[in-house]
Amino acid sequence: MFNKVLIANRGEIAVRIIRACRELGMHTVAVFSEADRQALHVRLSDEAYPIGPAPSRDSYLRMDKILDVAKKSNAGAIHPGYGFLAERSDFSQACEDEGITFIGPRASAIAAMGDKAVARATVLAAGVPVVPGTEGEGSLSDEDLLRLAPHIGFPLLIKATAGGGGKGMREVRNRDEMPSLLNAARSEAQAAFGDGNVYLEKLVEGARHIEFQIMADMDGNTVHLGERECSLQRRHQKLLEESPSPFIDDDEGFRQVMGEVAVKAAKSVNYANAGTIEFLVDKDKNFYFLEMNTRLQVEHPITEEVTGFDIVTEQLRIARGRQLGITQDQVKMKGWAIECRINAEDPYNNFLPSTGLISHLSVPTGPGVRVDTGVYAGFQISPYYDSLISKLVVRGESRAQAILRMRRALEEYRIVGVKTNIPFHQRLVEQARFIAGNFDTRFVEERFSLEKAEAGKEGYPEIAAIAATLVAHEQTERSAHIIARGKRDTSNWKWVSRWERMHR
Amino acid sequence: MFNKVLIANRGEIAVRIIRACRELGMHTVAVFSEADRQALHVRLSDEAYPIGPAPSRDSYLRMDKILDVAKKSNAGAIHPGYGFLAERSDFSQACEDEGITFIGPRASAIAAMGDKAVARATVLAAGVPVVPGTEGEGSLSDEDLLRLAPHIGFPLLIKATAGGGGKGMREVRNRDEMPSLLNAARSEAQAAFGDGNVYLEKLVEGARHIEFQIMADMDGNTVHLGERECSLQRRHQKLLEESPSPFIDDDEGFRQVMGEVAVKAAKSVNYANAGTIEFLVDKDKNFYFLEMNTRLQVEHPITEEVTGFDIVTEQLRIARGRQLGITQDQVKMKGWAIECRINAEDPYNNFLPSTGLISHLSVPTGPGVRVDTGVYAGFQISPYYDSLISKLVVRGESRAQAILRMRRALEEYRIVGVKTNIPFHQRLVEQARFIAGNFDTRFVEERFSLEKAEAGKEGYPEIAAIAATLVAHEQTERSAHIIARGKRDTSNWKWVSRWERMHR
Amino acid sequence: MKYITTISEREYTVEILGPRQVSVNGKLYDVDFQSISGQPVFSLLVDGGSYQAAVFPGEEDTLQVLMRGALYVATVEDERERRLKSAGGAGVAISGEYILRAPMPGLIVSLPVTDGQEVKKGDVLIILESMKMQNELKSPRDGKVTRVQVKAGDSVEQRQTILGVET
Amino acid sequence: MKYITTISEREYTVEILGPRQVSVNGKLYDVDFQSISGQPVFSLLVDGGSYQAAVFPGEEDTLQVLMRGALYVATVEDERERRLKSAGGAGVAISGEYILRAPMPGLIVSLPVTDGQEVKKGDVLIILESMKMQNELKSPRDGKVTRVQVKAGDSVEQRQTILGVET
Repeated sequence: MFNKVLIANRGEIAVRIIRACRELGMHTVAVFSEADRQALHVRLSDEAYPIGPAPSRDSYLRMDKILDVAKKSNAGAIHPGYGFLAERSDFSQACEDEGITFIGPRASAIAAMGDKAVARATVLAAGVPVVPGTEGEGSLSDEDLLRLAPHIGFPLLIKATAGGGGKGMREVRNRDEMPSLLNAARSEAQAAFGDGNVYLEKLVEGARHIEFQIMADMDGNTVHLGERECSLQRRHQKLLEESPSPFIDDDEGFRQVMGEVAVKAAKSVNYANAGTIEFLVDKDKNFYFLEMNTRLQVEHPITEEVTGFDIVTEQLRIARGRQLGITQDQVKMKGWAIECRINAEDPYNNFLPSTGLISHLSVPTGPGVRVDTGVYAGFQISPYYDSLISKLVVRGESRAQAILRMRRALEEYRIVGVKTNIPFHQRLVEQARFIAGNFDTRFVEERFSLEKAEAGKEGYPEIAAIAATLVAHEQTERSAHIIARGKRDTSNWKWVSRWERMHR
Repeated sequence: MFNKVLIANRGEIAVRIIRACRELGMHTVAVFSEADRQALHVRLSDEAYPIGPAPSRDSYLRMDKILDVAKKSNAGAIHPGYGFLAERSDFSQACEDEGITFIGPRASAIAAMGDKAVARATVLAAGVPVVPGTEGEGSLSDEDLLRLAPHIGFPLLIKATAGGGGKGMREVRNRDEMPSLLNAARSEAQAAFGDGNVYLEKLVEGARHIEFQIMADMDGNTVHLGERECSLQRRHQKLLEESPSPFIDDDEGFRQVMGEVAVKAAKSVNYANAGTIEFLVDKDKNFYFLEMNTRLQVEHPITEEVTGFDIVTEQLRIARGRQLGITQDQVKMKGWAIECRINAEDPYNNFLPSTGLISHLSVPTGPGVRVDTGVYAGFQISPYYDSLISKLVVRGESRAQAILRMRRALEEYRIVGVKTNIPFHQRLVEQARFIAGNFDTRFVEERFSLEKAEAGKEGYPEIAAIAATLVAHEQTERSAHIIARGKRDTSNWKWVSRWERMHR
Repeated sequence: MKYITTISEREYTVEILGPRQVSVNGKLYDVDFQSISGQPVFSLLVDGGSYQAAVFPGEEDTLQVLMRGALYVATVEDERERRLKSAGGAGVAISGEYILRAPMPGLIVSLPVTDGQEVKKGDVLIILESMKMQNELKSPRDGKVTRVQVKAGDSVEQRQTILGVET
Repeated sequence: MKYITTISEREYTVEILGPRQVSVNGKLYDVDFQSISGQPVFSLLVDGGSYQAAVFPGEEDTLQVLMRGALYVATVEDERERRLKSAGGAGVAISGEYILRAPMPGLIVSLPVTDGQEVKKGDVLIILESMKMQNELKSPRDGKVTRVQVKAGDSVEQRQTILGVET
């Protein structure tokens, strides 16, 4: 039975897994790219080894190097986190071949669910409803897809067979725009996953994205841990998730129906370990299997907060061959949890990613607040990886309390040095439709504008004017003096030069 | 009904209360001394007003100034936190006289419980067992006390009538040393509480300090929220608390007996709002009322974590006249919570308080970790107030999980710029007796030595030697070059000058 | 010292009367303004109201004030500047060339414009891949594309000049 | 560069062989040593083991290394220093005057010693009130109290000289 775990990942999820290992008394092995020598997962791990240059394909995607480190360090298991190698059946297989426990499902389950087309066919055969689409086997040519499209009907979605997270996804309104969109989707999928295959799917309008957390042990005991509401997305990237879903809320019957279908879907591929079944749900409570994520999910903490069940710890236990600690009737959702994904991006400038040194950081704390993060004051956000800085998670007795708690936590959160989407979340959680729980997957893109939301607020322009004027005034005063060169050099602050530029 | 609350406190507890107000949609008014202009409670509050110089007697203890601010800002209520004015019945009365809601018990209850001697007499009359001692009414002279001492028997404790937190407390082994100890206790009590009265109490040897959290509404509905184990103390200052108590653990019958007595004690003074009944418990499960703290307690978060009940929020609701949201049979303790008090003091140097600028701060986060704090990177720890920087609270499904989680959280916690007792806690939670739950109030002082605990560990002296040598080497290299003056000035780092001193 | 500060096209005349007093459009305020931790984060007490503001330099010599979850984009001019500017005539700020620089290191995925092409405000100038996302950089104004310095497939450094837009 | 580093009376000969290699008592280690955030907090990778160490100056030119919850007090001498010292004879460090300085600002509550008084190691020299606590400051050695510069009731600043202890 393993007692040392290699974490084949970086960022907040690597930190999350290290924490779980530590809480079980297991040793940890981190791997890092050249850009990540000072990353938090390297600092917190018991051991850490370099695996190559910054670009993922040269480091975090290099199975060979990671397996070498595992062997060198005598790690008995590998946790892949999410992204990178997490949904690569060949990696799971390679681990097995080397006698290293892969903390996740068997290679066959990843393969079956990883090809979205195969996945849909498999669960359909098990009696799980799916969104109408091209449930063919593996790769279809553009010609095939163009031919099948009218049978599915427009609008439809092009989706990457290998993918997730909205990459390689395109929405098609009519046949004419389809060829160029196919092209774009394939090239994006190729870049993101090394696999340009795509498939088509009917676009369910007014849909909610609701997913069920699954836990299964090696003996096939399978439970669901209730649902997560993930409809608030932008460019198919989830931004804010909550559990329970306000759409299901106290309709326990509906929850159990969906949950049973989710369990059935997982069992159709002999699933083991943690996984997520994603559904689209229309306003009449029809629901369709969308895909299964055969790995730990970014938003797993909200399920942990409402069920009291530590998913990562349980992943490790299951991988050690232990049976599930709970049965379905022991799973109780209590209270409400919300997660905001805090990204290094500028919500006022088209959500452009932002890189740079985090010069100051104040993390919200206190009752009911949890932050899963991979950064610290002094850390450099590089352009090589995704823009997720941290996940701000709150729990409350009720949805209303959770929302109010999230508001205060967002207001407390201070990150200086990179732009973040915190103001976006601040405005989002104030929206009447959000508070009413009345939104679908199009809400953020079609009904929510940060600028309009701000214009609609009364605000404090006089106070802002005072602040801006005093800052400018101080800079004028400062630039009127001779400033010691050293003082400038060590400052992260660009006003002096800015001011000089203004007055040139 | 009030909607704006003045917080007559500072530090972590002021921040805690501000957060609760914000989560209820209430406005907050902070007050601050000259030393606290940049304190977190000032930054987070909706409003903030100065109330005088740094020493507490000139600011946080000035009722008149605080009431002035309340009136000026139209605050409808005052939350006193703990310490400062929290247990001053005249302050509660003054608020009432001004038509401002005091968020706490009525003046009469504070007065009854505030004079420890009166308190003991009152609860004794209600059938609550007390530690044998001088249950007289109010002040006794040294002469009286010396005469009564032999009737109680040695060893005994001198305790401040007005006090708490170990201030003005002295342990007396025999009659000869008693006069000088009386003197010391009185002068310390006078300095701390403005009241030099003391009383005597039998010292229960091998005792545990276990307390019950009480919540009562204005209509007299009173519940207890289970117990907290507070035996781990040094100089009568609590250091680590947990809930439940490992001594009570799953003896639900004993918990309910003690809890009912605690409720009885509270009802004996018509208690309203949050309060704590402290008991001494001997190894045979005899228990004695020690005192009642008629206020929010430092260690309230562990009760919140195991009961899921937000004590501060409930305080505000009760003060608004609402009835208790729960009945006794709805109170369930689930899991286990531990709190470590993180103090600015040097555990390697006789716990000497440490002041200075916090130049770097990394707060532990992730699942099951809560930090209640009043500081941030860049904050100056001043010598004027107590040394509590923050409270690190963890919860787990079991005591074992909570302990492992506390270990990883302590290891993650980085505070640079002041010394802290984090290493003390790290060693404490590794002790076999702590893990076994086998300790009394003397454990820390009599059976635990940080130095011995470290000497007993294998450790990593070679690694430490490498680290020290590389740091020294780098400094030699650096001092061999001419260093830009400015660079030095803005550094918080004192090595260069130290190095120069060494090589002079 | 008197300043004209503009936020959302509204002008505020802010006069600094002393270390603790300013007036805005003639109205007096008690102000206690402090930088926190040596960072561009400020604690501001205005007549007892407590505000935390992060203040950053924005585009074209503006200051961005992020406060209570809202962004205020401010232009601060002192009276003298202002007089000089109005003497020189308005509209100066609009003309000239806009230089698009890479806001972060990345890969030019596509460059849908060519030298000399007319563009409208909001037209996509380039698509830059960074942090695993494709990001569209748009023209802030109408004009003509000039001096294109990159091509699709190029890697660019932060602040590297990509092209200009001339009015 | 060769150093003699002493921790808990044990000596380690640490040789810095290159930017990534050191030897300790002749044993080679791969070392990657980095300062974090410009702070005296270091991330140290030694043959793959990852350690975080905070390193602070301690009393009498020691370095305090706080690592994995334990404190190591180290003295680092380079070979040359070491040779000079042993030539000059041992025991030098013990003699001379110990100066007690206030470790923090506070109030002198009591001063149980007087000028010229003999004290033992561990005897209380003063009681200083700070952060609402009374703190006893003890003598680190046997000796004679000299140059008492304060009296009970005085307020002292941090680092202010209080008295000396002469051997």
